[in-house]
Amino acid sequence: MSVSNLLENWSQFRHTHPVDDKPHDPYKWAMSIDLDACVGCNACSVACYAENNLPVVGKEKYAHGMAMHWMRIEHYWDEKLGEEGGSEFPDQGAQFLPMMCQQCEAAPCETVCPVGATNHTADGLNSQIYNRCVGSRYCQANCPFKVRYFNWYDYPTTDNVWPAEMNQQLNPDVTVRGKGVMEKCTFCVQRLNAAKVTAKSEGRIVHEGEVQTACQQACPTSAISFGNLIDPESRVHKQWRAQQVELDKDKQSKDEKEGGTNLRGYRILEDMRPYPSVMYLERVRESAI
Amino acid sequence: MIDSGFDRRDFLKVMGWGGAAVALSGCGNTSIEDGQETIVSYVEAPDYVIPSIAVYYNSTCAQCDAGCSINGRVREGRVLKLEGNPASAINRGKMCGLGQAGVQHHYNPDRLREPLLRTGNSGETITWEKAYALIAEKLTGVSGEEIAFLSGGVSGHLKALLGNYLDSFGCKNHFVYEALAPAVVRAANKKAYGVEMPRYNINKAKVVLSFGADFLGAWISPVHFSQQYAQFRRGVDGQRGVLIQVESKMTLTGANADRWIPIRPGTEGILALGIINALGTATGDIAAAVKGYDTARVSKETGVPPGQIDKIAAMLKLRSPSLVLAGGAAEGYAHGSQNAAAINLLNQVLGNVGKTVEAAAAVPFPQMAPATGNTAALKSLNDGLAAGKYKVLFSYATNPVFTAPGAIKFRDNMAKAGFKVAFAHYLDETALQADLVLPLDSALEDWGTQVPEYMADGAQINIQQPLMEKLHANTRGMGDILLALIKQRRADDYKKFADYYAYLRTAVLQNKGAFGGGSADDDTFWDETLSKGIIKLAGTKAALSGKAGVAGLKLPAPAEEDGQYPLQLIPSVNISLRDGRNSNQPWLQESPDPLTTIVWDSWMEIHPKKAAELGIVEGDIVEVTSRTGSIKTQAYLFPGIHPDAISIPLGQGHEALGRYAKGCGVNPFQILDAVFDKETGELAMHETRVKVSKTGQRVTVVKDEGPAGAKQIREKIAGQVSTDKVDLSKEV
Amino acid sequence: MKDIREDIAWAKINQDVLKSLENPRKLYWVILFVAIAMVGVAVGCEIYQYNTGMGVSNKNNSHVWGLYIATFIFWIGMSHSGTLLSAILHLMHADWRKPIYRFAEAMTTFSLMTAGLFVAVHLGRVWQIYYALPYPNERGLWPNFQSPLLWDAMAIFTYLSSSILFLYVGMIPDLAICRDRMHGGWRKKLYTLLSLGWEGTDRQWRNFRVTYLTIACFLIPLAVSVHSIVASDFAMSQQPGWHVTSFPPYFVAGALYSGCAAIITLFIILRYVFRFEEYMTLPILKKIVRLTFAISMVWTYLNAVEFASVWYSHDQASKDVLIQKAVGTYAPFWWAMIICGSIVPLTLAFKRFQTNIPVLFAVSLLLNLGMWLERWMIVAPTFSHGIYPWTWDHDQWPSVVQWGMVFGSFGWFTLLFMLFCKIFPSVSMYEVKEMVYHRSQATKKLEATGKMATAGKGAH
Amino acid sequence: MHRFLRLPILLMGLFFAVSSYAADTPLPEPMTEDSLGPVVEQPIEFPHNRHAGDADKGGMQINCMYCHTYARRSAVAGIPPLQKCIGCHQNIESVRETPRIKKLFEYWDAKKPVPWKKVHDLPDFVRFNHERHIKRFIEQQNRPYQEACGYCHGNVKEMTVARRSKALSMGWCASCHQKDHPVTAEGGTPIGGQAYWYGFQKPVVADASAGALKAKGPNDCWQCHK
Repeated sequence: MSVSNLLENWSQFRHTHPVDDKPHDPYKWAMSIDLDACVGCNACSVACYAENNLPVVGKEKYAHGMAMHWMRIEHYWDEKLGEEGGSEFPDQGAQFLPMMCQQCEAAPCETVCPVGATNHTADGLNSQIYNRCVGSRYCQANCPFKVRYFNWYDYPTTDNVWPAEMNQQLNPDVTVRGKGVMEKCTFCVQRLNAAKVTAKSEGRIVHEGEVQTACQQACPTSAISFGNLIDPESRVHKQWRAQQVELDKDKQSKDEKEGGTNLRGYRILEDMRPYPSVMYLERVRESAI
Repeated sequence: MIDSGFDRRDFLKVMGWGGAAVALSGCGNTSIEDGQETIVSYVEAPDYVIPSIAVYYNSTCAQCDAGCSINGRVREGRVLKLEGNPASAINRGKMCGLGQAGVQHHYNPDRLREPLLRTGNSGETITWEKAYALIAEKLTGVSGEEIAFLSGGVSGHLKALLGNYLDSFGCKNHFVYEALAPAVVRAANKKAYGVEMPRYNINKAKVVLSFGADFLGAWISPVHFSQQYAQFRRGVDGQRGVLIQVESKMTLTGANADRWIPIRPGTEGILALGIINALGTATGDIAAAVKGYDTARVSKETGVPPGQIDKIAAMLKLRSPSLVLAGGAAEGYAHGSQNAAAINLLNQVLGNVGKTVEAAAAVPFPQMAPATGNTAALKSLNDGLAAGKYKVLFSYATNPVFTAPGAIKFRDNMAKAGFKVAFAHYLDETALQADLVLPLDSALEDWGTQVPEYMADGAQINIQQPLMEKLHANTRGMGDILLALIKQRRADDYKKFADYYAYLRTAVLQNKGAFGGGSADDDTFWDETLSKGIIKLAGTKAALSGKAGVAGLKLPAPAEEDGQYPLQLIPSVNISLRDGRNSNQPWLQESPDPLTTIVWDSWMEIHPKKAAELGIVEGDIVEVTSRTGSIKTQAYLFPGIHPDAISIPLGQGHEALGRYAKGCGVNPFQILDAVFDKETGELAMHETRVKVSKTGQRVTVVKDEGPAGAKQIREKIAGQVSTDKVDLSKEV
Repeated sequence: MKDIREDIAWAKINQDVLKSLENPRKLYWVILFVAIAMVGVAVGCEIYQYNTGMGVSNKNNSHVWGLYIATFIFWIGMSHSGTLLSAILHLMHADWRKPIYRFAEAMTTFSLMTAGLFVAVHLGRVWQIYYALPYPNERGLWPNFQSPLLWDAMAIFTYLSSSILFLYVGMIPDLAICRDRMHGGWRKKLYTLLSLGWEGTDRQWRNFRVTYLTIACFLIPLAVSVHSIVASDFAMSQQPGWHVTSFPPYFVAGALYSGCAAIITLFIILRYVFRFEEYMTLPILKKIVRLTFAISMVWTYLNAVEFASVWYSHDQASKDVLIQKAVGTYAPFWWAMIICGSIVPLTLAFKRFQTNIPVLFAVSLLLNLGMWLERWMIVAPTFSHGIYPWTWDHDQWPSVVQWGMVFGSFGWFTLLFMLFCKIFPSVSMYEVKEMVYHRSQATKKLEATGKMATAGKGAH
Repeated sequence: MHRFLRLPILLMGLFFAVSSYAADTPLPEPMTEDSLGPVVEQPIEFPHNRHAGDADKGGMQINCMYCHTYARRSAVAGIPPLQKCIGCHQNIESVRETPRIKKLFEYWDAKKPVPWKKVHDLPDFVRFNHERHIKRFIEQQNRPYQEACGYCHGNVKEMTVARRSKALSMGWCASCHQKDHPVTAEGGTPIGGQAYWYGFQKPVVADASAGALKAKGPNDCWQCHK
């Protein structure tokens, strides 16, 4: 491995997925979230805290915007609420939106990291390697969704984050992050790897339903579905198909149709071309009432 | 699953912290660490225990009374995460945030570890033997009348055992107090349907009209209802269900409604009758009773625009079956039962009874059925205490000093009891008042059975079993304590049970037949039961008796302006903190309130219009004063509330309990007036009227929401589409 | 009035300059100790931040970057002036630069050193900083060559090393003079070592000139590239307010601008502290001032260009950020930047101010303040009002730790600079001599022609 | 005439010479041969050579997997439960009274686990999976277990107390993952029209004549760092 070696294999050094010589195979993990089913109950968020050893930063740090929720539930009122021509009450309720790392196919965070601590895996995930991270925070600066979270303090040694006994709940499969590293949603990669190991040893691939992310598992309304986008059997695959959302497009052909579409699948900030791996389904509201 | 000859508990022995040290990144060293860490192996281990591979055990969630079955992930003898048990009809493998936080209750650093005896103002640690002896001593020469046992909702074998214990000295004073139990609705249901808790088939309804029932948030069995809701949205024969929520303060359910209708506080019943009238399908005395409630009048009294009422009526008529729910907001008034009755009547008129409202399967063991109760019970206890009637007071699984309405002065009256014993996990407000505090096992260390009040699908009894070794040597399960206590009185009946586990096992095996054990031998059946975590019963499903009538249905006119206390206080039930018993679990403190995204604090919700009138802006510290008392908290401008009302969430404002709960926010229970429902005598939660005044201080509200507020700007972030624009039939 | 007196004896030049190595005015020591104190503050802050974590700088998940990056750019910019004067003007044979280019070049080097520190201070895990170096390592890993941050590191390193080389090579003849004038002491040893046995032979002089020329040529593209790359840290990202094509020239202009302003400041200080009135003369100052004025106008233009291109783009987010700058939380600073950067320099257009020391001193400080604000106004507003509204944060304010670090950096720079001036001749003796010589020759010629003319008349 | 160009040319030449040399010098190959770790004091100095060693050297030739039974079933190799040692040793009267065995039984009687020290202890953020490697090399390729285990643990059967003898550094692991390894085609499962080989990168036919399928090991960072 020399400099000339590096130059020869430049295309290998970093390539956007999928490319012809490196298609996603056999996995491309993807998600779809039905905003009509999501009731904004926060179960997914808490499940994430439990599964991924997220520190509870406490009121003061939360106030400083240092919260570590990999999965945050945003809520939106109707645009016109309280304005001219709008009602003074949110009479169609609120819109909830679970927002976590979108595992972009062309992730803005990946290209800018000076040390290559965040990379694209063959499964189409956007990996974050804590022990490689030097904490330049360029990735977060360039993330359109702002879903990366930085360890501003050394939480493992901070009072009342994991005091005695509480630390016994920490999940041994997930690294506990020390100060100065960036972190983000991993699609519960520890679960994915475990499932893949079992599958490998049995000489097959991971079947639909064999692996769940913590948020998906908890979601009381099953609004989140997660799986292998390549596997035609997977619910995710079927949903993306039905909604005519294609992974490697920044403009979906269905949107160019006259008079729009009667499908509700969409990806956030698609026009910035990060090619997110998460599809959202628009919330539906009854027109007759 | 458990191979014979191997003690059920042994494998739980912690493999040693070193055995599965949690990996630290970066700040830990980055090179090979030979010979520095110790690896502790098992002394004996069954084959199925493999280091680094998790084992799962079924048990029951004890964070609330819904009775979801949990599936605990155990590794190297430590329970790491609670997941749902798919076999349970209640939660079908799903969990809410509150349930997830169960591990933080178990591992909580502020849990009680030793029995404490009050000496003056401090507690001294004593042994269990001493504690038992003390109780025995205090009970001698005390008649059953002079003993009171206050508890939260108890069920299953624990309830039976408790019953026997109280019988053993002829004590009838078992007070059951769940601060947020839907007591009024129970009573109304009893009248209308003949059962306190029927089964609501939200998934079968095409329209759900809910009067403040927060069934997605904190009402009765939210996880179960959430699942039904998901099906309901996918639709009965392709037609997506429509949810209409009528309430004065937007709940999580309201936030998910197709139409959220802010109604003048307390006039829910009037609207219900108005809708019956607008339907025009009612006959006989019902028609006569609702005749007066024409749209114009109803609209005037409730503040709901007439067009809206007609629309609702039209939709209810068009789409059947529908379902009408009466929730906390409707029942929380002096005429709460009337409201509930009116609403049930609407159900009746719509012909939903029997379709979307069914009789729930009942557990054929009355002594195990959940004991329910609310403020009425607390009140009578309180009166008794005030009169100095009780020499000994037991308190278990409830925290009345924190949750009792300030007006009834429970704290002072409790002091009048001679000897106060508290069975507690934390040193909470009530325990602090007690003379003897006995530390309990967490739900993840303890044995037990639980019978959910709301039966999802056929009757079931939930098994609760330890997921790991006790964390603290000197805590005891409630069952073991009761057993020890009852042995003091009826030794010979109970001496055959070494511990509560033995008692439970015997008790369950006695009814093997009824529990579907069939001919299986005891061990097999027992082990299967444990591994399932649920006992499914061939529950008897009775048809609904009873009939909602207009007899005695009298709705008062809406309360007129109160010059001194112009605003209605709505103590809202936070989805994760509920009545505050779980407030010491940091995940819950840090998981934002869904509608305001505020964390670690209380707040007062007020409508922007009203706020403008009073000159209040976000973050103002306001003083909320009722006839009973006053509290100070931060203001949050919230459009989802009726301008005549303000709302403060319950569950915060602890003076004790633990490091995470103490000093967070304020406790609205303290300023609740002692207004009670006329029929049931339950506390009318929403009847407290308040005035709001600025204190001049201002803080920045700690919330997840940014300065952009809950507004979408520029790009489409959260998309919305109306039903006529979308084709749901093709969806996967 | 002349740039420099033409009858200064060479001996006097040596004497005057070398005096600066001996006994400067009291003010020198005052400055030196103030600088040390300031550095102390920064060191304290860094220790605290290192132990406790980045959080103490009161950045957060919306504002992941702060004053460190802003100040980093500021110092990089500062460094360009030296190259401008010593290299570019050298190639243009503008000989009035000769008395001042030495300290300008020193300034380049030291501000680069200061900037480098901010890269380290900014990192969450500075103890792992070597991960960013492309060195053959056991892990078999390379840094990410796609990252502008990495280009940055490389560019700065190259620039620093070559500007040090340039500074040193240019000093060799003077070091020789120092060597010859010293009588023992560690300095004698130092100068002997550094002057590489300079004898002033023709051959040495020839090689010297060629080398100097070569490095000068090599340095100019570097200077331009460095700040273009710093600019691409922002321009390469997708964030509104950063994703602007005109950033590289804009940054370079800004760099030269702040550089020249800094030169004016230091010019005035050195002139007084080391009694260089005879060499750092007002006419020279006037020239620099005019240069500064010109650059300020270029910068103003490019600034306008940026606004325009944002305004006429279809990128609503960028527009919002721009509006936010003008009316939002940062408005005071933004307007201050506009005023300091574009209005204040107008005073330099007036002749009477161009040689007015107090005014120039004040103005030059204001200009630098403006340029620092510019950098901050590039970094902060984008974070406070980015693409994703939910994560906006309008009231984040840098903590005292950040301010302390910025404060200290000025101390650090001053410290290095002042030490340099005390140890090395901060005015290039041999070039001044050349200058004096050439000038005197030129006038002699003039006078000669003048005489003839008169003589011719007299013939009649 | 052009003499003044000599120096620049000289400098440039030097620069290019150096850089072109640097470009082709290989990086230091990560240590593949032995690099001894520290000697680790164990509560009982367990004689691996006695248990696993060859018969002619007086060893029992016990399969590694007999005691380190977790290795093939989970990520960690683990230490056998005390039970296991006793299981055999209570029937081996010959050595019953030797000091080490005495100590062993003391622990057993006290029902206390032996506080073994970790010998091959990777940094906390590295997740090595024993199961996969054993499946790959022993079960699929039928390599002798002592060879397979020996790749990383060295020649344990000739040690008493085990001692690290390989680098176990990232470069060392990677050097193996970057080699071409033979893979079996029957592992291929058709999905999405493409075949799939046990998570290895797409196989290449390295030696056309033999037509043997070769593939590299997994190279995603997330394979080992999570």
